[in-house]
Amino acid sequence: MTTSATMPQAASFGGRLKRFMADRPLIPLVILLVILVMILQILRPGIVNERWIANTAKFAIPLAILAGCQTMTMLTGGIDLSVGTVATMSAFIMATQIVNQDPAVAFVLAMLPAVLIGLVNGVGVGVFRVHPLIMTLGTSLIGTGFLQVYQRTVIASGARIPDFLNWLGTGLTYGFPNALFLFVPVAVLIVFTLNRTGFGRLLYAVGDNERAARLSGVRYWQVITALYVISSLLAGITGLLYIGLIKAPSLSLAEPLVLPSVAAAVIGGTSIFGGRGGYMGTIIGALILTVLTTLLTILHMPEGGRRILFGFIVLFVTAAYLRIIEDR
Amino acid sequence: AGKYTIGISNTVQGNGWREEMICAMKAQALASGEVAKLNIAHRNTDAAGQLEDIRNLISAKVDAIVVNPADPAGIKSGLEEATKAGIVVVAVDQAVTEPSAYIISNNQEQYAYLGAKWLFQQMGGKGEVLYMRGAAGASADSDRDKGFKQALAEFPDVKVAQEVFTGWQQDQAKQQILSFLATGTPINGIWTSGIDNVIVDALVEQQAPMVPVVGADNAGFVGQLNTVKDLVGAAVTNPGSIGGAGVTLALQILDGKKPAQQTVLVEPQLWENATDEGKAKVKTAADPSLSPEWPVSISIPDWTTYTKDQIVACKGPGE
Amino acid sequence: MTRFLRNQGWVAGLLALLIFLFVVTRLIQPGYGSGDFGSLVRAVLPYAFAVAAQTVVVIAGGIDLSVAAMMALTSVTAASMMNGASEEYAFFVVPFVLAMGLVLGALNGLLIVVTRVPDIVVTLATLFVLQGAALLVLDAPGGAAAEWLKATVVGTMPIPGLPDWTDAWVPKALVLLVVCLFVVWLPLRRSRLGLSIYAIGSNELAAFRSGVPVARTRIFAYALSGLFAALGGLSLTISTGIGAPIPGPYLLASVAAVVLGGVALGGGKGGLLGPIIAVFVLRLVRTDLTLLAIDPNVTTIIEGAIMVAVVMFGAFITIRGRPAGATP
Amino acid sequence: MITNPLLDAMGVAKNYGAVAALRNASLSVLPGEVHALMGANGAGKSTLVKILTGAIRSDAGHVLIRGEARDVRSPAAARRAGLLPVYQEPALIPDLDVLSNLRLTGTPVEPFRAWVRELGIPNLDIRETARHIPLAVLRVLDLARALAVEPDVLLLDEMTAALPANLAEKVLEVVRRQGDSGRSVIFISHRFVEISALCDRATVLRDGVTVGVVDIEPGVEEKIVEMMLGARIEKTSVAAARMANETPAAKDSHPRLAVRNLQLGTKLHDVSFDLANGEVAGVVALEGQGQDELFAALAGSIRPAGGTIAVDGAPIKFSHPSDAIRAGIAYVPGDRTEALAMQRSVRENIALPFSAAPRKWGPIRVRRERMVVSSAIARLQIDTRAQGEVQRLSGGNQQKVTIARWIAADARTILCFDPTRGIDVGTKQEIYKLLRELAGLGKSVLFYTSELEEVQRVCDRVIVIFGGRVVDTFPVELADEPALMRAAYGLPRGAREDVGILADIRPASDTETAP
Ligand SMILES: Nc1ncnc2c1ncn2[C@@H]1O[C@H](COP(=O)(O)OP(=O)(O)OP(=O)(O)O)[C@@H](O)[C@H]1O
Ligand SMILES: Nc1ncnc2c1ncn2[C@@H]1O[C@H](COP(=O)(O)OP(=O)(O)OP(=O)(O)O)[C@@H](O)[C@H]1O
Ligand SMILES: [Mg+2]
Ligand SMILES: [Mg+2]
Repeated sequence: MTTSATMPQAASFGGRLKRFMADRPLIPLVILLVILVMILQILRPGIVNERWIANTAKFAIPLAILAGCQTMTMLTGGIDLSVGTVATMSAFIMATQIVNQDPAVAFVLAMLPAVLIGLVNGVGVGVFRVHPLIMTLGTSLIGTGFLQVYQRTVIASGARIPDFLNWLGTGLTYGFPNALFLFVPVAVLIVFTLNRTGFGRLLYAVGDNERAARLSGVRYWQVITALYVISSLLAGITGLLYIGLIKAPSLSLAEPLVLPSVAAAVIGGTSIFGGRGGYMGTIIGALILTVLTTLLTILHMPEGGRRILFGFIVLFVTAAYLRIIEDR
Repeated sequence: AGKYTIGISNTVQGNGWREEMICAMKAQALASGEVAKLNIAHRNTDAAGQLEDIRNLISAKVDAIVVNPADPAGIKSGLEEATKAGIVVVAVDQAVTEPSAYIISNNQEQYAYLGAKWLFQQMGGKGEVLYMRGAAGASADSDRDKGFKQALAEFPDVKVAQEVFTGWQQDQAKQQILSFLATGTPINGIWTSGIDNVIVDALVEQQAPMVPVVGADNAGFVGQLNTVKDLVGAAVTNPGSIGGAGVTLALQILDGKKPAQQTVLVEPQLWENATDEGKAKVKTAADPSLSPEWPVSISIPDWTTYTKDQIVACKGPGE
Repeated sequence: MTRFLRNQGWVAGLLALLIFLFVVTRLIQPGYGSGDFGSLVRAVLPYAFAVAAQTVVVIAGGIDLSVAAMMALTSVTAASMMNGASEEYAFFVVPFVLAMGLVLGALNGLLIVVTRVPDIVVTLATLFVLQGAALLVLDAPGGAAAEWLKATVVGTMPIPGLPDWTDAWVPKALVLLVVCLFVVWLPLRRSRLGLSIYAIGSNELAAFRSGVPVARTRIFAYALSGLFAALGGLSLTISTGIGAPIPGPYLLASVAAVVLGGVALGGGKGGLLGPIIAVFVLRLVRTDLTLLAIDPNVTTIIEGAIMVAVVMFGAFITIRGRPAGATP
Repeated sequence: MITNPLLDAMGVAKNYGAVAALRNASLSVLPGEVHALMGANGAGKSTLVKILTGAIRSDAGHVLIRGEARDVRSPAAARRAGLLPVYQEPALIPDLDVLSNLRLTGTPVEPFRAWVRELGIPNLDIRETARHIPLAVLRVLDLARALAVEPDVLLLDEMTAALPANLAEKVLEVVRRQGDSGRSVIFISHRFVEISALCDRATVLRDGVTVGVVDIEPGVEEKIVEMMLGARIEKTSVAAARMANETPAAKDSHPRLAVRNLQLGTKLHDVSFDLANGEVAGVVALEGQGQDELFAALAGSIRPAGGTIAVDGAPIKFSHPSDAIRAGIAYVPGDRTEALAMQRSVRENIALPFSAAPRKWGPIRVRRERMVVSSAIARLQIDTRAQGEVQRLSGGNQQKVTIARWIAADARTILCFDPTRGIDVGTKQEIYKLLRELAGLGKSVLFYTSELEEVQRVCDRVIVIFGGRVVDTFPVELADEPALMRAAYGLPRGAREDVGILADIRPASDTETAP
């Protein structure tokens, strides 16, 4: 009976390091990000400059906000695939309504479909218990259809990007992208909501064990409806920011961000099964994905090879990260 | 009202060019007065999905089918069945391999060749070019690649600094150009596969040195050619109104006026703003009232008869 | 009887819906006949294989986002191998491509098991990898298919002893579908391996504790999914005569049909028949919309709405039908 | 003659991060013996069973099976080695029917059926989906499935904890016969009655270390408890304590809870009773007599078909648990996995009800919450070493968290459904004491228990339910175990039959005319 258990104190340096990082899951993510940036700098010396950082931030921000929608919905075991359509809708409506309308009216009109889709998603998932994947996919199809019909009514009026959105999307203040004026409050709000408010706590609880939440007096549909409306609102705001950045309203504007937004949340350590995760990780996940896209853009290789590499890197990053944070 | 029912099949939805094409079809059908009803299958799908749509149109017993093929060869069997069922088949925008089909097409290879050649000349026959392609694996993209490579071969001193696929997505293209600009790699020209105005935007925003840019005749880009300071560029026409031409061709055949050839090619034009004469042309072409994604060449002389109001209204017969 | 209804009621309802749709179709287009039915089945073919591929992994408690990319890769592989080759060569190509699907699918499973990254993320990564590989095989649509292969889905199956008008309603494509799917699936479902697939989807821990080799079963489920996807890819090549490296709309369609077919996302429940009928329903709706010459933008709205409505209805009746006291 | 052990485990250790679930456990089981594995909640019993049967890997230690070193890496490998567990949680696949479950594990059907009948379930529908089968029956099926393959060593982890007395009795009988026929059984239970009736020897674990092996003989209980609890031992008669320092609560005009003619499908008929302020009312019933539904209805989880529920004299309709909670009624379910968000912290779990209503969705007042939560934790003496995630607590501590939640929320009426299921003697004492204290503070408790002896220790009054009806109500003074047993079987009070926990029961048909 000489075999004794390995005590925590006796753990090797590697073990201690792992424990240290496991308790602070953001650190390994940040390290991953730094490594990617370093690779980029080695491949293209000089690329990592002030301007590049600002550009990366500009593109990471819309992705990070949409990934925030995914983080919150994923905490409840859901997912919101309609964010792309919602963002596109508000962007498109804003750009076309601003031509003839007061900016405030245009803004309200732009956010209206976001609220509606969020409400329908919430009721479908929360009351009718439709699987979120299907529900949000369905509403996104419906939204796209409406947008196409709408588009035909405004072809003649043209489109314009409001100066304010322009400023927000592409402008810089002391070298910092103006989008940060929107993002920092949003991020702080999301982090605070998740960690320090009753609503945030309910998201985790509902995702972890819905019956337990119910027995504690939580009405599932209330939480879920509020959640999907919030998610849609965030997506709508992202759409406005994004149109300021891209400056070309199209019917598929934000669609390409949907899968990356899910990936960013997952890389950031949020469990798609619910109950586990946080927004800080998601932000870094969005940065990692944005840097990775740049990295692959500047690589001289056939498109096929690039995609293969992208797939493997996403898988590797997620796997490595999970390895580090699990078995705490 | 007219007497024919025309079926339409298209496999890309939500893209300005394709939307214009559909509107041109509707407007032309209305303007011709010969069409009773349009039966439009318009969605995002692949060649197999288009086969499904074509067969559904056959089931619906249309008189003619105007199709923008997802792939030249992939829908051969469906078109063959349509012809067998006595339906007139017209392919627009791209060619198809089915011999019984009539084709009225934009010349994609020529589109790329024309623009690239102009660009390389602007660059003085040497230097580095940023090659921003469309969607990897799309047949229009590979046709354009052929034209681009052909021009490249004529200018041995022009090198491709970077080749990227924009996927014909504005946001992707913008992120790519910004990343590229951040590397500080010097370039002397940019060729785009029609995702053009975001590129000019990026150059302006980043205060990067202006280089010649080739794009398509999208309203946004044509406007930029007129207004953006120091921008030298060329818009190569790639009219979405080819759809209207397809309807005209189909009606001609239904009326018994078969064209001499199976294939009609609409040759692209190049509008540049490097010369005074070119500037004037670009100025007249510009149309700020159109959505920036729509090509400004909203009609094709001899082929379309609708008015601008009609295509913008985007209403077919019976709507 | 009540148990039958509980287990098979959804499928029966779908079948009734399908029959209803056929009647509607005949009303819209009185000439709708066996030839048109043949067209329908040919349109169903790739979707059916895609949905079968998705169903297997969903039952096993996973999800496969790489289905469409796998179809694209196998399709371009088959098309490029058969390009310029002899007719007989196709006898080698078909098993080769199927084996390829099987192996790549198993690889998906292996990655999930080894990296312990959630299915949705692994298959998202392999989606990019397979897409990239497809682009490396063919950078633009092309290739060819053997004539005899194309003939396997054209025309009808003469059945000895049946009058011709019945034969006319048995398209070869249907026979191919039934043979490929149910010959694999039916015996499997009753076998221990098949039960294991249900078991790991239903409750992985309980399955593990019941002695089910969880990892091996999961790999097998993904391998089977790969096989079905390869069949889907082949069916694409066969029906179009080419291979296209850009994946078609099969991913979202497969997920939607799985849910419509009564297979719970989350695993453990349902079968293959429901999703296949759901595919027929969805395709027939498409046909009807085309026959009715509905505005194409509105069709998007209708398709989305049908999806949401049917699933909501399903959710509604399950909420209603839940026996009192089942969830204290 | 010295028999070699069938199963011999030595120096087994298992760490979960900083928590050492097992440090140095050993266990040696002889052929033909029923061997008890005992220990307080969190001592590591379940962990050891999981390691022996390959469900988890140990960090250290060896296992000999029939004298050979075997590395059992999976439950499947354990099966092949002749080791078959019935874990604390049911292992049937919820979405498969019973038959498929059998096929999945390669269990022969006929012997299984025979065992199921033997274990007291005469008419099992083998095509029923496991999800639709009640928990207690599932546990029995799990056991029958294990028995059907005739394992050399059967490992039963709190097999009887969730069972009503009638089924538990059958299980004990069968287990004992296993021992007789030369096979070994490792038996985990917190019930001394069972241990002494059944087992030959006992291995006692404390904090992950084997502290001793004893032969079961009369009077050994004291010793085992001492070993189990170490210094923690404390044995006061709660009942006595109750009598001493409690003044009965003043009689209000209205009872706290008045239930009248409650009706629920085929499960409840005309159930009426009162629950007074400061009272602990015990509910006694065999498995499946409607007590689950009664509690669920009072908790607002299911809507009754008829009848009224009045709180403090005001009739109230519940459509959701939150309605009941607003009326001050809290429900502690027997199955703790139903009540806890397993990946969340102890604190969040306890504070969960505070955030439930939309008007409480705003910022959390952290300091106030921490105070309330820590006082609840202290009150229940929850072991908070692994408080970051509730799933890492042992079963007993998890159960305490579910109760602590309502102490923190200051609920006036607590519905406790078998709260001591699978809890060690020390913790049980604490819970009894707690319930009495609550009553002393004027709160009302409705207490269902599957262990009849608890009734006398905790309750003021007993409500007996049989076949969905309240068949009797009597004061605790009359509630000795035989009386309760009789009542639970629906026999009228004063009948003569000797119905003890281990005695043969009469066929149910005899009792049907009774109420
Ligand atoms: N997955 C896990 N992660 C972390 N800690 C764990 C885990 N499983 C068990 N533990 C810890 O290991 C210890 C032993 O737990 P175990 O479940 O074996 O106790 P037990 O003796 O079966 O208790 P009970 O009688 O309450 O069921 C406990 O302190 C528990 O908190
Ligand atoms: N956020 C919280 N943190 C800590 N304890 C809380 C919290 N909310 C409520 N409590 C505790 O729970 C108990 C009930 O509080 P609660 O606010 O729910 O009562 P209430 O009857 O609804 O009163 P009110 O109408 O003032 O909200 C109080 O004793 C309080 O100490
Ligand atoms: Mg235990
Ligand atoms: Mg209050």
